[in-house]
Amino acid sequence: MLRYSLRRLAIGIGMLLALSMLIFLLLRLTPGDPIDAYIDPNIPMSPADLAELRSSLGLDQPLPVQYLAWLQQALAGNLGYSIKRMDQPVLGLVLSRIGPTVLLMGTALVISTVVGIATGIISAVRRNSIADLSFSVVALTGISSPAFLSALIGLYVFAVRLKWMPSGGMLTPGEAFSVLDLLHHLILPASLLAVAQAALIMRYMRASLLEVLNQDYVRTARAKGVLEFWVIVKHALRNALLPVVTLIGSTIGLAIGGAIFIESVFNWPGMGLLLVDSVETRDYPVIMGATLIIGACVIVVNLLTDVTYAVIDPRIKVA
Amino acid sequence: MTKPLLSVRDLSKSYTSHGTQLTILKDISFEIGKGEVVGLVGESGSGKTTIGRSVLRLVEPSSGNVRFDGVELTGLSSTAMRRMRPRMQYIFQDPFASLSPRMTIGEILTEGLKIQRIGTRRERLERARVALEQVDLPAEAINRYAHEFSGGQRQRIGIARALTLAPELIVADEPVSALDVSIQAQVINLLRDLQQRLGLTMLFISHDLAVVEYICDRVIVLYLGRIMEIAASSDLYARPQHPYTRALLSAIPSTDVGAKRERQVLKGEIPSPANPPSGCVFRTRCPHAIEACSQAVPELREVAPGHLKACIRDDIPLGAMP
Amino acid sequence: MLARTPSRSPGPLARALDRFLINRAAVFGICLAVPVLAMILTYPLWWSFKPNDIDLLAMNSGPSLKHWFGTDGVGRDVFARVMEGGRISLLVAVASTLLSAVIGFLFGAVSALSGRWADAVGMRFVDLVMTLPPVIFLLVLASIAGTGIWPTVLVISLLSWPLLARMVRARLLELRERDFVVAARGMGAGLPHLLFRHGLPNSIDILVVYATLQIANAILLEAGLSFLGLGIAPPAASWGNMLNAARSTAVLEQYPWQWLFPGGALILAVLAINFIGDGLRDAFDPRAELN
Amino acid sequence: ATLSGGFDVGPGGFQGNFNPLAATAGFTWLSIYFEPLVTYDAKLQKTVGVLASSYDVSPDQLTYTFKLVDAKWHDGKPFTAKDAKFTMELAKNAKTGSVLAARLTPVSSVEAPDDHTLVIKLNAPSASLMDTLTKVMMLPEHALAAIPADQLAKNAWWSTSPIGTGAFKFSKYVNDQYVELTANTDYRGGKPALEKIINRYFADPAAAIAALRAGEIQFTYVDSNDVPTFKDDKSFQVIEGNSFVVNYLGFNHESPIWKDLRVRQAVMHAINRDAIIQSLYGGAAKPANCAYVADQLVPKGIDDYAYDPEKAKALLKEAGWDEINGGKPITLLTYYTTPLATNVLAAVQAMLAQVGINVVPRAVDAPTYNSIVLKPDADISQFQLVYAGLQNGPDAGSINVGLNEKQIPPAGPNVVRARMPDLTAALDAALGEPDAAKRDERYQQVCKVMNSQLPWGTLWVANRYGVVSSKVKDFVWTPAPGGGPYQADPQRWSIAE
Amino acid sequence: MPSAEPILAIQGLKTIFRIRGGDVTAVNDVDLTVGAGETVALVGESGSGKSVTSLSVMRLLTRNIGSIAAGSIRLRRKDGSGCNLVSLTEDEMRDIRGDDIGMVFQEPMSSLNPVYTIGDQISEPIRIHHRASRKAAMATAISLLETVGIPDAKRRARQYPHELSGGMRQRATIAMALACDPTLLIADEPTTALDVTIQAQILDLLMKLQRERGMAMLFVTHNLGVVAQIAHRVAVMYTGRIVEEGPVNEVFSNPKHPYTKGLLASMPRLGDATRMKQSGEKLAAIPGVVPSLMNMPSGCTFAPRCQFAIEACRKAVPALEAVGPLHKSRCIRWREI
Ligand SMILES: Nc1ncnc2c1ncn2[C@@H]1O[C@H](COP(=O)(O)OP(=O)(O)OP(=O)(O)O)[C@@H](O)[C@H]1O
Ligand SMILES: Nc1ncnc2c1ncn2[C@@H]1O[C@H](COP(=O)(O)OP(=O)(O)OP(=O)(O)O)[C@@H](O)[C@H]1O
Ligand SMILES: [Mg+2]
Ligand SMILES: [Mg+2]
Repeated sequence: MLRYSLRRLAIGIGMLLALSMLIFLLLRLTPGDPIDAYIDPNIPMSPADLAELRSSLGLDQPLPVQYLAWLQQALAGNLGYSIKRMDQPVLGLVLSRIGPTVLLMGTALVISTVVGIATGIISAVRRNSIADLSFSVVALTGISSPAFLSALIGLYVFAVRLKWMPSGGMLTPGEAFSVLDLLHHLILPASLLAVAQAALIMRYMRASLLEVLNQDYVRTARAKGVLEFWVIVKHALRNALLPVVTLIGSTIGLAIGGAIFIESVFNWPGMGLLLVDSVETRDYPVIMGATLIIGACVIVVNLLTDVTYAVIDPRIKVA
Repeated sequence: MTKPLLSVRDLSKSYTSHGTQLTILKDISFEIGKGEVVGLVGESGSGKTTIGRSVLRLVEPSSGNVRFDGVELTGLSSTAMRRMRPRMQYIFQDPFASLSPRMTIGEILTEGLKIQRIGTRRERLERARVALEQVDLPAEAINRYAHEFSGGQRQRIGIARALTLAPELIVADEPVSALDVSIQAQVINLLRDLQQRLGLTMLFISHDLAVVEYICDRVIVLYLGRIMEIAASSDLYARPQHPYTRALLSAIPSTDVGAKRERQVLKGEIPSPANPPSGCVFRTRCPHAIEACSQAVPELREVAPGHLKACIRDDIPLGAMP
Repeated sequence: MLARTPSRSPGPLARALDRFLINRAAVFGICLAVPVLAMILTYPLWWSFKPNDIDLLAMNSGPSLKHWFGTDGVGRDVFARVMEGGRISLLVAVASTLLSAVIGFLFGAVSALSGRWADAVGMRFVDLVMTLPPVIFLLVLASIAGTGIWPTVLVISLLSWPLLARMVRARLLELRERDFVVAARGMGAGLPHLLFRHGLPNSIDILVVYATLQIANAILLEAGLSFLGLGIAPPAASWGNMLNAARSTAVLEQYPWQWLFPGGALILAVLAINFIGDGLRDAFDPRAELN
Repeated sequence: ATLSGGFDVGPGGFQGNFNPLAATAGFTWLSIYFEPLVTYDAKLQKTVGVLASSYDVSPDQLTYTFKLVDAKWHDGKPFTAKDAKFTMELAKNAKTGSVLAARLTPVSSVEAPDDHTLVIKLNAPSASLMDTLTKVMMLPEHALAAIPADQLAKNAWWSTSPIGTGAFKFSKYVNDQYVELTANTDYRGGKPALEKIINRYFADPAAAIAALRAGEIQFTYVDSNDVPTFKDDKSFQVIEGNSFVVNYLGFNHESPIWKDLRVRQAVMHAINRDAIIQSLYGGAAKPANCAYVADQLVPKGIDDYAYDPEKAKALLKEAGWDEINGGKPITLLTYYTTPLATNVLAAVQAMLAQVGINVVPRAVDAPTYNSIVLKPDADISQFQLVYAGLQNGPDAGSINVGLNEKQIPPAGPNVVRARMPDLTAALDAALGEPDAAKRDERYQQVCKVMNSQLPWGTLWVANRYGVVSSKVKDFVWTPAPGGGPYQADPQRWSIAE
Repeated sequence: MPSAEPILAIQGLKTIFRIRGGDVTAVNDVDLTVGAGETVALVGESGSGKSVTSLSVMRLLTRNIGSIAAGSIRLRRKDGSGCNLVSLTEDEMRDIRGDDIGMVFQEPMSSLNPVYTIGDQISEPIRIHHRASRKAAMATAISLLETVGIPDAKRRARQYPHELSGGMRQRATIAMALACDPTLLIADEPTTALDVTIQAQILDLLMKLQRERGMAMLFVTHNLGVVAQIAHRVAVMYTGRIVEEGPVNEVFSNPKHPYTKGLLASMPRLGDATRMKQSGEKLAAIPGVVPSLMNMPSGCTFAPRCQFAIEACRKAVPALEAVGPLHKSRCIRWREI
């Protein structure tokens, strides 16, 4: 177990290194640099000032030097400062976004997991019933709708028209923090986000459970006189959960990167918005730092998924 | 025995899985003469398939060498090996898995010729037809898919495929184990027929000693990747020397209801290749094991002309064998 | 059994088709997709407005007999734009799916069928691409590639292939040990033979299912990219950039036909394709072969 | 009472930017708690004092003497001329990340003879100094002096504990969500009517509009095509104002296709600006026939380039357009990605197509745009035409950087590479004119040259809109470029309960 | 030997599967009795309906697809009462499964749930039917493991199926089937997946347990050798019907159906081969293949492969006639065989 973890750790570190190199390269291939993003043609800066700015950001160095300089700092735990928001250290900026992102995504994931697994089970057990059919149609429609459209419509209906929910943001500005307020802001974007995820989980759950229900050991359980309910919940479900765990694992991995559309429509201060913003302003340090941190989270989540696998299925040895 | 067509020397194979070394085969040596049929028997996991595939270099042996018709196969370059391949073919156990579900029988039968760039399309189809005839299948089968055939018919197709390249050596890996009794007999008869007609050399793998006896001239008994006994089949069935062979023979249930034999049921199970017993690997289940068995690995020695066994004890009475 | 039909019998594809056709949802998907596709492809022949003809006098007018779907903010005919947008969205989707299918298949197949080293390196690379946060990858790629049909195709393909590569590799790793492939190796087959005679036909189900579902996905991705101002740049029409208009509250509220129709067309198309994809998945299910 | 708004939504905003030295926008917000020496009045027509009560200019235009008011920093310390000198020196120093440094190069020295007097000396007269000074927000020396210049921009002070002299004090910044200011009860202009002002951040203008309509905020910028939603709504008041940005089609003068003046004229005649303004802008723009639309800057009798496609075709024919370019696609590069701009470009494309000019709009993000157009050896094929905007006021000289031959990249942002000696001469003359009274005339000359030589195909100057809840009283908002600053008197803002 | 009143009495059982393209009859008109302390073997080739018969008894046919169309299955329960399994409700049936009837399946790997320990799985029926506590059930499970000859039962009970060898797993499934002391044990090819040496062990174990507990045992297999070794009576199935039935030694020594005879002849016998090789004799194979359920020949379904077949064979399905005191055959020409 220890050796395994160490090996995974080593691979993970290698992966992060390669990741940072890749993103560094990709960034240099994008047209425009932070200075180009910074310039306002109405407030012209002299070529000398621009050069000064460039060199203060190290952008005048050859690429390998720039990368190594970044790497050296990063290894020391310093991811530098944002270029757009000069007074903000990247680490703090990215970390401050992870909280809201995890909150939003986590809530959505909890909703979608519960709903998806429950409906998936019903669909599989009552195969071809009206319930199964309607779940499937709803799920497919959920999967087929572009996220930003449902977000816009959801926002318009529930916030602007019905005024049930706030139109965006995470907390009511100017008021003292309260969990209720947070939930109030959270519930609409999280639910909208959960729709498509739940649909996917439901379909995986259904397919996987159907497969497991055909297995010999399910028949064995029935032959022992186990109640049908327990046959499904105890014997079939745990086995059927594996592909769903993979799916959920990869969803978590993706989730840390934020949900651009929901975040931008609901003005949620999450990672997705930060990333869009930093790409738009070519905020290299933020992009590099965010990639690194998100990448690390993904690697950790993958590891956890594998561990969960081993917990669910004793055949899989984490060693 | 004439000059051997196939000779295997000190073949060993091991895998590493999860950091532990699995010794699957250890120092396997045997020879097969031209036109000879040699049986390879042993329990599941004893390494029969691994030997069969190593011989054709479908599995790379860890050490040892395989000579085919005087050519050293191990270490042959992949192009040179490709040229050798038509001369030796494989027949598989599972008649379902061994035929591609996405190819017609015609495509399956001409695949080898195509790979080897033999003949035109026409000629290849002609050879496929001939092969079908050899295995008693109608020629119109050529346009059908494998799923339309019963297990026995599929096994015939598998045999026909091996024959299209006109091989000199055939490794048949449990070709009848997956078949029902009534069909099994058909296929055994067919194989024996073909072998005699075409003068094939064959390594016949099976776990069923009763089946092996019908086909083979000589039999190799394998246990946990080691050879326990080799003998001509007439000799082996009449006078099995190794306690393992005897146990195997006695475990085969017979339909003779009246003549209840005294059976010798082996206790325990085949050990894991991850930690084989010291000395003689069979000693943990052997009813005749003595202290000395755990000391040294018994070597394969000739106890009668052409009859070899790997057991240090010669004093075990023949007992109640059939 | 053999005497039943003398002619060539149905192959695995034909049998899959059989199973597909008895799947009601899938047939429904086809019934949905075919007319839509036919309309999209033929609309210039029977519709008098062109997608880019502006008419500043008739802007933002609602659906009428003249403009079935109304007009947009510069008086362009929404119906013509939905049709044209369909062409472009579908073109992007199909082209990117094909490209990613080719890359994904070759990458996965070569990984699985060549040596262990190639496999290890290849898969690490796939892992790397998959660890890259997709949002960043998408944004950065899109700003490198720019807007327009082919850059969008490229971006979507580059984002999508690793998943297929993994699926193909998993399938072929298993296939490699299957007896009929061992048989082919035993007859001297080299990599190209294994790749195209065994690898391809035996991944066809994965590929077909991937392709259909990926087309649906790509349509959505294109829409998302266009929503972010990447993807297909106006004034060229695509479902995604037409939907982008719904950002404006005025359009969302007062001119709903400007986003309802492209939105509806998009959802309908994706739904139909998903239905078909599902049907194909069931049709290709190996377990179905047993019955 | 609390006023919440989207102060950083739209073109004048810059979310998360708290450093006025490095700010190119966001002054609407910054000037609620920081104050400059002088600012524009709410009509953006003249400068008025804020922290300076009055100022004198020496006859040679080289010495400016400011009298400073009695003011206190939010921490209670008095604001003195030392602070002003300190600030001016920071602003002049490019190491601090100051974007004003280049514009302050004429300043040779800054002195503080006493606590209430600031003397700025110049090397050469500068017509734009006062405009620049409106953007120099005074900073407290006692809080910032200890920080090395090159570390200043990275200091957390800006977003945690900045102090200014304005009507409101910075109280809280919740990362990427909102900034909260509380009333500065000691404000010299009187106790503010509001208790708090909250600036909420919106990633998407549509989200701000949703919040406005949901009643969560009371003010935001809106795009002109969203105005109709609010026009007839009693609970909202639409504020309209001049954007001071002229939109133009910039001909890349290094591209041979625009060499012939007749071609450029044809472009002007081919575009039905009135129709676009009426339909797409809902009438909220003024057609521009040079960089200016303000009456005092536009001379009589210049060509109004009326919509006349036939004339355009004739001009093209005369110029031999078929040989010059014909139907080959011409890239029209822009950084505008709003729905409105998209529609405008669609219309422009269609109109130019009618006379046989085939332009293909390409919208990219600002950094990409800049990296293409500002490259010294730019690739002509990537931008034969640009659709852009440049500030034409309140300081009429702002336009200089886009047209003066001396500003051709890399020296400056004359991205169209206009090399027109007449124009450059006219601009130089206007900028160097010490007499404010004569300056307008000089700019009329600039306008005339632009109108006849067409370095750009000038299109229009659009209005900008803010929407404020009808409950809010005495609210002043002016859609100034970069958000101002201008006289807004935030201490007077109030909300009816 | 067999007591008067049978534990299990199947009469006229007909099981059909609804598959695409219509119904197929997988089991047709099957009569079978198993007495207390008796072992009855059901033999036949793959697809002949052996498993379907045993699943019909358990009422575990795939729902919506398979169903019992006719016939009765009478079971004498532990308390001596009798019932017809065909007409029981699902709840009543569940009481019987695992309690009165234990079942062992063919694939020892796939019929154990991979995610629960052996001990958990064996104690489950005890907890369900005897309402025992977890601890008590586990203790019983451990002693059952000892009974089926698993050494170190305490440790093994805590292991997962994949940690056990094939033979050990099959012992565990036997322990599971025996957990509630059933009156009837149905063993569906319990040794087919095992090596001969392990098969011998399992057969010995089953015979011993059956003798000790006096259970009735329905033993499904396709291996005639195994039948000879373990069963008192044998029923031979072909295409869903029983074609011959009787005491093992009688059927094997004097088969009265050409199919049984063919099967016996096609078995390779130890020791025969050398003689046959020398004489060039071949194994007596049954020609042709088993017909598919979808298109069954009319009349006697074995007729197309039968060397004794005459016109009459193809007309009607022959009845199961008594050919001896306890011996029946479904062949109109049994006298000539
Ligand atoms: N690729 C592999 N990696 C690790 N172990 C392997 C591999 N292939 C085979 N083995 C192991 O080698 C041993 C021998 O396998 P082999 O298939 O040769 O046995 P066999 O005698 O043919 O058995 P069977 O009768 O079941 O076919 C088994 O224990 C098997 O688990
Ligand atoms: N769930 C099912 N759906 C459709 N047909 C089925 C189903 N289960 C069994 N059958 C059919 O019923 C027939 C009898 O099957 P059964 O499993 O009883 O055979 P068997 O004698 O047990 O064979 P084996 O030796 O292979 O286990 C077969 O033709 C099979 O195809
Ligand atoms: Mg094998
Ligand atoms: Mg069965």
